Amino acid sequence: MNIPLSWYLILAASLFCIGLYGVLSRRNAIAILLGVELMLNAVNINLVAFWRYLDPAQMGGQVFAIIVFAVAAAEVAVGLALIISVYRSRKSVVADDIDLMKW
Amino acid sequence: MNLWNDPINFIAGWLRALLTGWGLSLDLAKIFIMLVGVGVLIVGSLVLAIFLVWVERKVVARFQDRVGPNRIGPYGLIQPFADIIKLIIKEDITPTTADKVIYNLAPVLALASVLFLWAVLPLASNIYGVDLNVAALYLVAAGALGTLAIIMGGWASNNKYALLGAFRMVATMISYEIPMVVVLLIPTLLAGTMSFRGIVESQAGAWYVLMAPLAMLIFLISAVAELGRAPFDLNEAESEIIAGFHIEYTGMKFGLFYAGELLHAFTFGGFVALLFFGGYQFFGLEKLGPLVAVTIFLAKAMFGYWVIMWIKYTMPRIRIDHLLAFNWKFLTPLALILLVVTALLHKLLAGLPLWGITLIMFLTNVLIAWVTVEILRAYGRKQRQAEEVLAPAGQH
Amino acid sequence: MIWLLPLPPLLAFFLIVLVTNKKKALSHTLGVGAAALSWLGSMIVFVRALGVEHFGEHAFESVVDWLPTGETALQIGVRIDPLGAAVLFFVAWTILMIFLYSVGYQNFGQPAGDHDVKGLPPHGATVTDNMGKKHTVMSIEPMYSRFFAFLGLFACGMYTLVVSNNLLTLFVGWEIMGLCSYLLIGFWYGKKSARDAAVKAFMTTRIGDVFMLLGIAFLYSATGSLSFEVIFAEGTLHALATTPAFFGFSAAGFIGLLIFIGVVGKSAQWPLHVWLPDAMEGPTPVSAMIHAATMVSAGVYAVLRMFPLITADFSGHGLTMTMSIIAFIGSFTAIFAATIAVAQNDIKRVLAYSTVSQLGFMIAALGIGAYVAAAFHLITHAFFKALLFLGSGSVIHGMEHGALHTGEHVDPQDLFNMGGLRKKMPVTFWTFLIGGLALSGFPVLTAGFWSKDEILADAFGHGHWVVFITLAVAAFLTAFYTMRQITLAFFGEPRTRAAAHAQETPWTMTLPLVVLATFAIGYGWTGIPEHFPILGGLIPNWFHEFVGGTLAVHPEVLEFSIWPLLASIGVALGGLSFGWLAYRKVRTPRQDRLQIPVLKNKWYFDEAYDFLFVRPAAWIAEQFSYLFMDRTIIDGILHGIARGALFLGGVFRNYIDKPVINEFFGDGTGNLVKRAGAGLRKIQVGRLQYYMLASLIVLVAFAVLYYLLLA
Amino acid sequence: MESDWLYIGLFLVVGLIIPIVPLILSRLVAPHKPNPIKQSTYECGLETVGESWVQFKAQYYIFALVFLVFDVETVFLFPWALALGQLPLFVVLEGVLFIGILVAGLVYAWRKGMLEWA
Amino acid sequence: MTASQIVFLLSAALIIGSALMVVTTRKLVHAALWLVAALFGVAILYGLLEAGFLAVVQVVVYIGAIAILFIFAVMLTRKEMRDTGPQTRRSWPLAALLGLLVLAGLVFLVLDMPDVARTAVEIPAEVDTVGALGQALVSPEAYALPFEVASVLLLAALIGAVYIASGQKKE
Repeated sequence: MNIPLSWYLILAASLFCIGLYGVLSRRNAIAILLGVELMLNAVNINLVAFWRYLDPAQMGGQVFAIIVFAVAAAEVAVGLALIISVYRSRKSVVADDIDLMKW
Repeated sequence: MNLWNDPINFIAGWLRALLTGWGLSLDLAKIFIMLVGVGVLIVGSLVLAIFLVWVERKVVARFQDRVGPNRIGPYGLIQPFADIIKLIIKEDITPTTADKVIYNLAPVLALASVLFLWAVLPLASNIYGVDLNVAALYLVAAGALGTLAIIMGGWASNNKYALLGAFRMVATMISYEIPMVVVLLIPTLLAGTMSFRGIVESQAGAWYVLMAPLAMLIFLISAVAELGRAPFDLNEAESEIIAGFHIEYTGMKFGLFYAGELLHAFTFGGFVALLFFGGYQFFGLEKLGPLVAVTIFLAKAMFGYWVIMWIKYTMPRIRIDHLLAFNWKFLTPLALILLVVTALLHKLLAGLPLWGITLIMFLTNVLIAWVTVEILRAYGRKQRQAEEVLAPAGQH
Repeated sequence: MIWLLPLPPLLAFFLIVLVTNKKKALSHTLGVGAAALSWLGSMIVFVRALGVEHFGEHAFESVVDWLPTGETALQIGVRIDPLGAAVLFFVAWTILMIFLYSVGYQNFGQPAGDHDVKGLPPHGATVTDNMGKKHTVMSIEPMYSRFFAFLGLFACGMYTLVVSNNLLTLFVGWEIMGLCSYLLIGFWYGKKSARDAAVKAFMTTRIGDVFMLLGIAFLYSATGSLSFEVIFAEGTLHALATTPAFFGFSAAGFIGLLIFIGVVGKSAQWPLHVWLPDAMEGPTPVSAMIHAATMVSAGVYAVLRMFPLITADFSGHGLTMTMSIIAFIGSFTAIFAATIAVAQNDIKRVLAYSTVSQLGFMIAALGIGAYVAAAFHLITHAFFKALLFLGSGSVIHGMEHGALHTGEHVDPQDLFNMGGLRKKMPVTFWTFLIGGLALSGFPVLTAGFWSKDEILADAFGHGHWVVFITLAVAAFLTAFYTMRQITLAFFGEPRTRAAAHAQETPWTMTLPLVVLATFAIGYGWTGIPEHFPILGGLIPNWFHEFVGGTLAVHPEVLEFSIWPLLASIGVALGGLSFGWLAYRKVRTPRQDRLQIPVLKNKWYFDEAYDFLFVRPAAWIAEQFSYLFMDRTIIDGILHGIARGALFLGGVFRNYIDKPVINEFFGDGTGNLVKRAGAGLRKIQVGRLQYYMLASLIVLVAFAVLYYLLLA
Repeated sequence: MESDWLYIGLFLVVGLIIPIVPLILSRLVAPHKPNPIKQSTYECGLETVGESWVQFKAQYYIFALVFLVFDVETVFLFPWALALGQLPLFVVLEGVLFIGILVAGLVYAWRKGMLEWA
Repeated sequence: MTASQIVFLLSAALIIGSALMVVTTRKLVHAALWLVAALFGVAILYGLLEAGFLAVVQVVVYIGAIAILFIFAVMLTRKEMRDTGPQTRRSWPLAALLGLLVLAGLVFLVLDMPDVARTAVEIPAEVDTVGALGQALVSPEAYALPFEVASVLLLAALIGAVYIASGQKKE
């Protein structure tokens, strides 16, 4: 275990920003959700790394990571369901086409 | 420490001495030894897979009142090797429309996902790849990779039948994964550990099949479904979708899928054995030596494999709606009930002698089974009555 | 034990929604059973609380960690102190009564209607009796189970609010009730008026809630805790009272004010009172009663809870700024709503405005520091107002029966369609009369008298003349319109055939009436001042002792004075007799001289709000967001203003909604604004990623700015 | 502990490489004479009509959805099952509540008719 | 350079490379499969961090369930499976710029952190982190409430998603 903590943190930051780029730049709503998954994983890397480096006796980091799993699952389930539902009515999964919420 | 009592460590120690003698650092030597162990285990399991081809063909022949392979070698034992040579020298056809990389990756992943399982199988108390403390979940994770391989293969083939087959297979696999994981929790909580060796060791007093016979049945059923074997082989319902997700695969790539399936079946036989039938233990016989224990384990695994074959060759295929309904409306609730009941009993009965716990748990299982059967019968009766009421009306 | 109080209704909610939705009998059994369980638990807690000496100092409390946040943990817990116990008592009773009453009101046991659809009130069913004759009878509510599910959730919210020991869970309960009130007001979502009323109620209370949340956040940042015990510790209060905040308020006063704004929304005080009368669109008496007798009480309860905070910098002489505001809003609402109630013809609306008015009494009492009086009136009012609402529901139900029976299409809620119901519905009449007298403050006998008298006495005793006189006039008006209502509905001759054929309602409805009537009389006796002539001292002033014990500094017993007593007796009897005399002979609305347009139209408040807030808000939103988003952020960076406008214009031309623009910008504002608005609005595209980009840009910009400023 | 994971890592690598060996072997020995007919999509000799990536029933998605939720649930249950031995009976009830809540979801999907293949 | 550092760098390369492919590749199914690769890399990191349970759970949940769900969703929402047309929005350079800015900011913050180059202490061999995790998750003084709330969250997600995805075709 001679890896500095900063390696993990920077890796997580990079992953987060790649995910962010995906969320902001992709047209397809499903691809946006893929980006969100990357971001959530970046968060999890941080949580677990801090758990390991700061206080392995305290299980908080791992518990939070597991909760993030649950949240990710919920997010994907509902998000994809929404996309499928929108696709049914509008025949499109392009996020920019889903713009009824304007004005 | 001698060759008979602890062969792995013996050989490892010998190798370590040899390698460090050659001037390798201790770490490198360790890694090298591990590589050797991994290689032996994987090659061994692949050889076993080849042998299983023969077993499978022989057994199915007996079920169907035939003789099976009997020409090449004694009892046709050389037959599978001939098969393999045939597969290797066959032309490998890739459809032009296929998604090449994924197409080629799928069969490899399919076989690999099965091989991965062997890393955690304890063949004897000191012959095992690794005693992982999350082995039970590792089993599920490897299954997940298998699912992925199938969907990759089905998708990359760019063929309607392949994709349909893959979808059916995946739907089956993920559905039946739930009751499987739930009943996997039962040995876990009884043993208090996820390590397979720990689970086996904790069955020294009583096999878990006595404490949780229903869990064993559910595990067996969902294992068969995971394998996509009859009666759950909708993925390759020949009359509908020809050969399922591997329709476009020829030659050795098909061979990998095939070997993966057989090895998978056998491996699950092994898991049934180690989760519910005491693994490498057999009334103290395993204490004679690790090799005896390995033999016991393989025999039990072979028995499980034989049961799975028995099911395959005697049952008709069921429809997909029935298949999914059976899982979600029957198997999953039942598994959850079993889990809850077992957890409660496990806690409440703590402190009783082992035979008492076993007896009460067994009787509870019997009771649950009886109630379930009664409910099913009542339900069936109701449906029959409903149909009888409907039937005359329908005729007019 | 206390933890479990909100649980049964919640479970009932889930069970009904998920499982027993189709089975009506099972659903109401579950609902009523859950309410009864909670009731039982509450009574046990209450009785145990009575047995504790100096209960104020030894409140039942239990705390768990809710969310570990690093070193510390956010705690939640339950707490029953004297105030909590007293409120729990009436909450348990009224909620149980509502549940029971709903069984009858939603016509359980009646056939399904002929043309009833979900989302509309039942229209009646045709049945053929064994003689072969056809009758039209009342039909069962199509969404019967759902109604009980909502009630269950509502009860859960109310119990949560009452038992919580901190502002966070209190707020959670508060919001659950907000949601339920939305659901219940809009229960008949097929009616446009119900939909609008639901949205209105939700939005109006939301305005208050935002401020309340701000107050809670402020409090948390100031004290680091939301638990009552921590906040109301002497040191904390002192620190809060001496910290200056904004506009000359102390921190305590400012937080109190913010939370009070939330209460203004929830308890329908002026100027956020507009939603409550509209809320009467819900299934008639039950939701009305929820909104009038239980939920709005939660607002007053919240102020009671926050009382130590609000009065933290109150020295005893001269009200603080926050208290003056509260006192002003309360007394103004009291008289303002009373004037409107005088001119309403809908039986429920009269009650709705009277509720607003009575809540004003309590708020005003709190504003002048009369803690016990406010709590006392809160509880007595809850009992008799619940009684009145259930009574009015019973009247409406009887009228509907008559209307269906005769086939006459009349509004069953209009007072001028009633009359003479005294003989048709005796139980309803007598209980309604008791409730009405209690509301008017009929001397000595009724609970309303004692509590109202205490408020007036407090105002008098502490020399708040303006409040005293305003409230006295309001009390007079209260007695007047109550008597008007009773006279019109129950006395005289029937004005319509429907009224003539009205029928007494089933036992599930009358039993709650009787129970509540008992409390409407009896509860007052728990709080008779010790120095009251003749009666004083016969029954010890239990309420003052008990509830007063909640406060760290026990409020002193007021010196007795004859004048406020005479005043309250005077206004009550005067108003009652005046109402009786004025409406004894009135047959039609024309003869009613108080049908003044300005009162009838509720002082034009709805119209004013529409003009003052709704329209400008829409206008500002457009201007601000378009200008801001377009000019300064997105276009500037993306393509430059010109290119962006061109590109977006090309894509979104189709979405420019001309009629909307015309409507908003009107004829007078001119073409310039119109064109600018049309151009600028294109940026509000409804595209998720644009918004994300924009907010991210702002975030990054602020991060850079923050760093630069810090460095 | 660390060496366990090292072993698993090696196993994964080797397990992925070894199945490739016969493929390479086959590439070396087997004939390779492609032609368009041979390489077309196999549909029992019928001409391929339309896109092969056809639309699928939403039902597949629903099952995957229910599976996802239960899969995550079991992830929570494994630690629970392990901790069972050391903790009081109360914890068992916690797990039972956890399962009960999820079963409510299953019951909902069931009653909604979402578990029907129709 | 030790063995674990090599493993870290390899898996970091796998993660970053696959993640970049996820956000740039044109075929959506490929994007989903690249996501699987990236997430597998994350699982390796968990193994490296001695969070074995999470490593396995990562594979079970992400690869076994979420990736499958993604692939199903892709299959369901494409009539025309060939991914034609541009896959990125026009403003992608801005998005990239912002991503880089945020990255710069985060890296800046990370490097600013005190003692960021610390290395981890050895976990004693007899400590059972999985068991400790289980106890932390269910014991009332730790995370029992989040544990229960998670199930409510999953319930809500299940009901909501089933309701939305079913499209109320029965009525």
